[in-house]
Amino acid sequence: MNHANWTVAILEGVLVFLILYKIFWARRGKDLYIRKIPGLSAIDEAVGRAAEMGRPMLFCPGLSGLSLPTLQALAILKHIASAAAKYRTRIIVPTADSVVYTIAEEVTKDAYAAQGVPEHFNPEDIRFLSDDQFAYASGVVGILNREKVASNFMFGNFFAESLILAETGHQVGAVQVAGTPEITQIPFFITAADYTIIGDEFYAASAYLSREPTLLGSLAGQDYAKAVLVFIMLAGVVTATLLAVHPSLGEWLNWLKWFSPG
Amino acid sequence: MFTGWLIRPGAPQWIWAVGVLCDFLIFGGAVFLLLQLVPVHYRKALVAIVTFLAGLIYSVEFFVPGDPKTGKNFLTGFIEQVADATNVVYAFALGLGVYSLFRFHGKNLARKRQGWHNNLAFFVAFFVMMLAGFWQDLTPSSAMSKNTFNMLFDGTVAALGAAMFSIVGFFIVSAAYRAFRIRSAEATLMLAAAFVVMLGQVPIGAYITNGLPAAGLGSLFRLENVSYWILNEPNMAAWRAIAFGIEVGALAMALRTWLSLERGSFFEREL
Amino acid sequence: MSVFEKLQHIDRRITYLLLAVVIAAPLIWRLRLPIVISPSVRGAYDAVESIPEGKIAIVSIFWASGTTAENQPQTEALIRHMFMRRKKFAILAFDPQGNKFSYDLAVRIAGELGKKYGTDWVHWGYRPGANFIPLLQSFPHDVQGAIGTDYYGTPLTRIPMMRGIKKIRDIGLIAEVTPSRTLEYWIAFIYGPYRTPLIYAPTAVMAPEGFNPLDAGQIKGMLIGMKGAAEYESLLDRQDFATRGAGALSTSHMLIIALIVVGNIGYISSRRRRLQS
Amino acid sequence: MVNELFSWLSDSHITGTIGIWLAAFGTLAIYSILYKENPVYRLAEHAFIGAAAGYGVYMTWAQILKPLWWDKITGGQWYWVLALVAGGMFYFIYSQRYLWISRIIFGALLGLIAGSAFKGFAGVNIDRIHASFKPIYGPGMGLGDVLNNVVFIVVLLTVMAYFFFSFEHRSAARRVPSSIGRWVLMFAFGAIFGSTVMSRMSLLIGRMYFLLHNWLHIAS
Repeated sequence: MNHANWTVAILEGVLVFLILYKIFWARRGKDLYIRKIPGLSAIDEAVGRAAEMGRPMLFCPGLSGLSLPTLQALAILKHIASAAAKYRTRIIVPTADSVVYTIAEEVTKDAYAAQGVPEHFNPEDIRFLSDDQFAYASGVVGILNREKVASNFMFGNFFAESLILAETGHQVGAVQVAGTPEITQIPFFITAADYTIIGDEFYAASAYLSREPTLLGSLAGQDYAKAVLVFIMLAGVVTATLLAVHPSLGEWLNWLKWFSPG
Repeated sequence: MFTGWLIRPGAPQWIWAVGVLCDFLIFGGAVFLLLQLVPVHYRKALVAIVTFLAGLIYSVEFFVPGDPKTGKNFLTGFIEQVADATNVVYAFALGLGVYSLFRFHGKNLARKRQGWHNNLAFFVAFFVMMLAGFWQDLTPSSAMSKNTFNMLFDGTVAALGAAMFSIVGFFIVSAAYRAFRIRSAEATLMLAAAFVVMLGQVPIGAYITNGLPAAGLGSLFRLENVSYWILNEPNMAAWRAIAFGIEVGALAMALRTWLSLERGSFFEREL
Repeated sequence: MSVFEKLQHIDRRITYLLLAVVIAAPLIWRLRLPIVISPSVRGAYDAVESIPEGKIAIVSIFWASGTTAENQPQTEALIRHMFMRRKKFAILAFDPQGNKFSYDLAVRIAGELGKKYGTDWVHWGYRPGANFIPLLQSFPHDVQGAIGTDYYGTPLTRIPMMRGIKKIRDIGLIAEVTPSRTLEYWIAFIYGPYRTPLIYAPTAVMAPEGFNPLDAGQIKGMLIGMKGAAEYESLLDRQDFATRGAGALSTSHMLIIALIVVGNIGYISSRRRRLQS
Repeated sequence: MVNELFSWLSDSHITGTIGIWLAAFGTLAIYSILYKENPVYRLAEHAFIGAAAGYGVYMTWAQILKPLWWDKITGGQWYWVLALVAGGMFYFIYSQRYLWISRIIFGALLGLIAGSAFKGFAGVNIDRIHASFKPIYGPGMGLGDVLNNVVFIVVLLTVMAYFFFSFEHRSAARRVPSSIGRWVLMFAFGAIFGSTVMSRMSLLIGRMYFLLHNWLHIAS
């Protein structure tokens, strides 16, 4: 699809409207409910554990360059780096992309400054390792082992290296929390990490952690957007069934073809 | 300036290099000075405007209908240029990554910290591989440079990458052994699906149920068919449902980024 | 620690060692492990058998060093079969590494079977992936014009076996060996308009892409990863790398399953004991 | 003299053999991590990262900067110099005072990513929505088709129900679908795990074959 047709324009228009409407609604100070996401609640526990043990934490923002999942990973990093600064715990951030590396450094430096301990920030802990997938994995494996990492966070786009990182983290005894929008990698995180954030819980994470009205509102808007998709598909199933039984209704119920490709 | 008027195509590469450098200093200096004119409290707004305008390029191109014949609209040609430019600008950031690597390994090496020979190995590998790359690029007809490059690439980057990748095979075994226990209903379901699909994919699995007929009702229970059904029906539906949620989440994220509603998520410090 | 507890906590290094052994054993020694031919591999075999006289096959290569373990034996089995049945074929690579690998492979097998370049087979060389779709649209009308030259840069017009191969109707079969999502284009641009038989040789992860087209008859057969190559080898009555590799696939999967079973026996038994006490 | 010293580099047989030995030792060094972290692994890791970075610099030049930038400037399109100016903005992150300049280029990149999301969303989802319009009954549909379509819709709806965050799952009508959704999810993840094993094992087998065959010549 090179350009939007009417179906796309209207559908995306509705979704965008719902999300923005809920954002501005929440910004006016409305109270919003968000269900418990166990994996995300475990983050604070993992930070506390590292602080108690006096050992560093590791945060992998995924393998991609600058992209939407990476941005979300960096938003989560901000929260974890603040906690690290609060407890004076070291946080190591190995990155696989130069631009992501610079933003990660910014985010972490900011978090330390915001907690009033800029002097605890060590720029050497935010590293660019490699943009080669497995060179990156080999480097993270080395760091996990040598630095005796107590807590390991993996958020962002992960591919075949997911199990290498998570299994090594398990072997060195780190508490691990992971989340990725890459569906194929979720099972590997489930088997090897202690807590795994599934599917779009990943995009709910920053709202859940920060309780920022904008993000909570957006999350509520996303729920409405998904409800719209569910409604369209249910209506589609009913229509398709009616058409299968009574093909003569085709003249009246021809809206299914609005969604047909091409 | 230099590259536009003074230097003609066909001039030696080093003259071009000097020209590009001079132009960079001239234009870069001009942009830098212009930016100094922006009052401090407008900086945030400027960044937000740049973000919004950049976002308009792709979205307007998508929503404006294309010419029925060519399928292109007034922006389609431009976004191809934008894509190239983004790649180029992004590539310049590699210097920051290399700087990070040099800073880390250089410090360890200079202070002779424990294990400094590893940091030395980093530098040796870096320069040898890079130079071999440029050497074979500059001498396309030389068997010597090509062999050297292939030897180094196959012997290091390719081989170590393949070795690291294949470690996943080992880790699958230890992860499966440890995690697939019938502790709860959820874990048991996961185990059951993995078990059937794994068996259905290897020759020995097909052998187990080879006694069942190849067609008809009985064939449905052949392991390879059960495994195929799991992957194609319930798994595909679950996959699609997860993906819808992720896609909506990404759309919302894009929206917040585009309209600079997300600012506070990355950067705290005031500009 | 009781026996059952020990079964739950086998040291990971022991499991790694076991894995290395069960993989190496079938590679070093001939183990006769059963291989069942799946209908999709049989379909591919039959499609090669029935390439009409006077038409050639195209073997399209998309793979590179990363997936040699799966795609190379598939390629080898297919071209060996074509050589054995005197079916002429052309290799076309869309990956620079695959270009060299497929060429070396074909030269080796041609040497074994005494086949001659230019009369029994030809390698059309490498075309960048970006040219893939434009090429699919242009070569059906004019094979020699669209392809131009072969691996050595010789014009196709000067290659004996290419005489008379002008349009898509002179192509009797297309085999796509790939680790990527490329099949849909062959179906859209070649099978759809011209009904040229296709066979698909993907890596195991990509195999689900092929089930729907197989069901719909858009592809004649499919070789799934190393396992598919092994089944093909056994149809050719050979035991090359894939047969050994498939043996190793079976043994490694059996090891995983055995470990899961052992772990669960330990888990259930020790839980029962705890409940009793 | 120097030429003679390095003349062996023109023999692809020799360089090929050295490449195989390098690769074999590298592979063993990487595998040594399976036992435990050790100096040999550490050396291989550092060399790997170094070589990958060196290769990355060369590839960035050869595949991006040269064709998309340098060749354009030397071909007369002088305005491509501005790309270097834009790229230079990244480097202000190291300055306290001018840090904000780097935010401009970050902002531009974020905007481009955000703007392309609309196209991405439509490209992926419209077809999938259409493909989900499956009839659950009709003449000509076998029992198998009906069952498959019912399974499809139940799975799709329950899994989506699990991912609603802002509705309280207090009533049974809300809770039951979402917990079924969670079970279905786990089942699906098991299937994904199982289906990935074969390709990962194939890779490992390929690597073992390399060691046994190409290097040690044990496996024929």
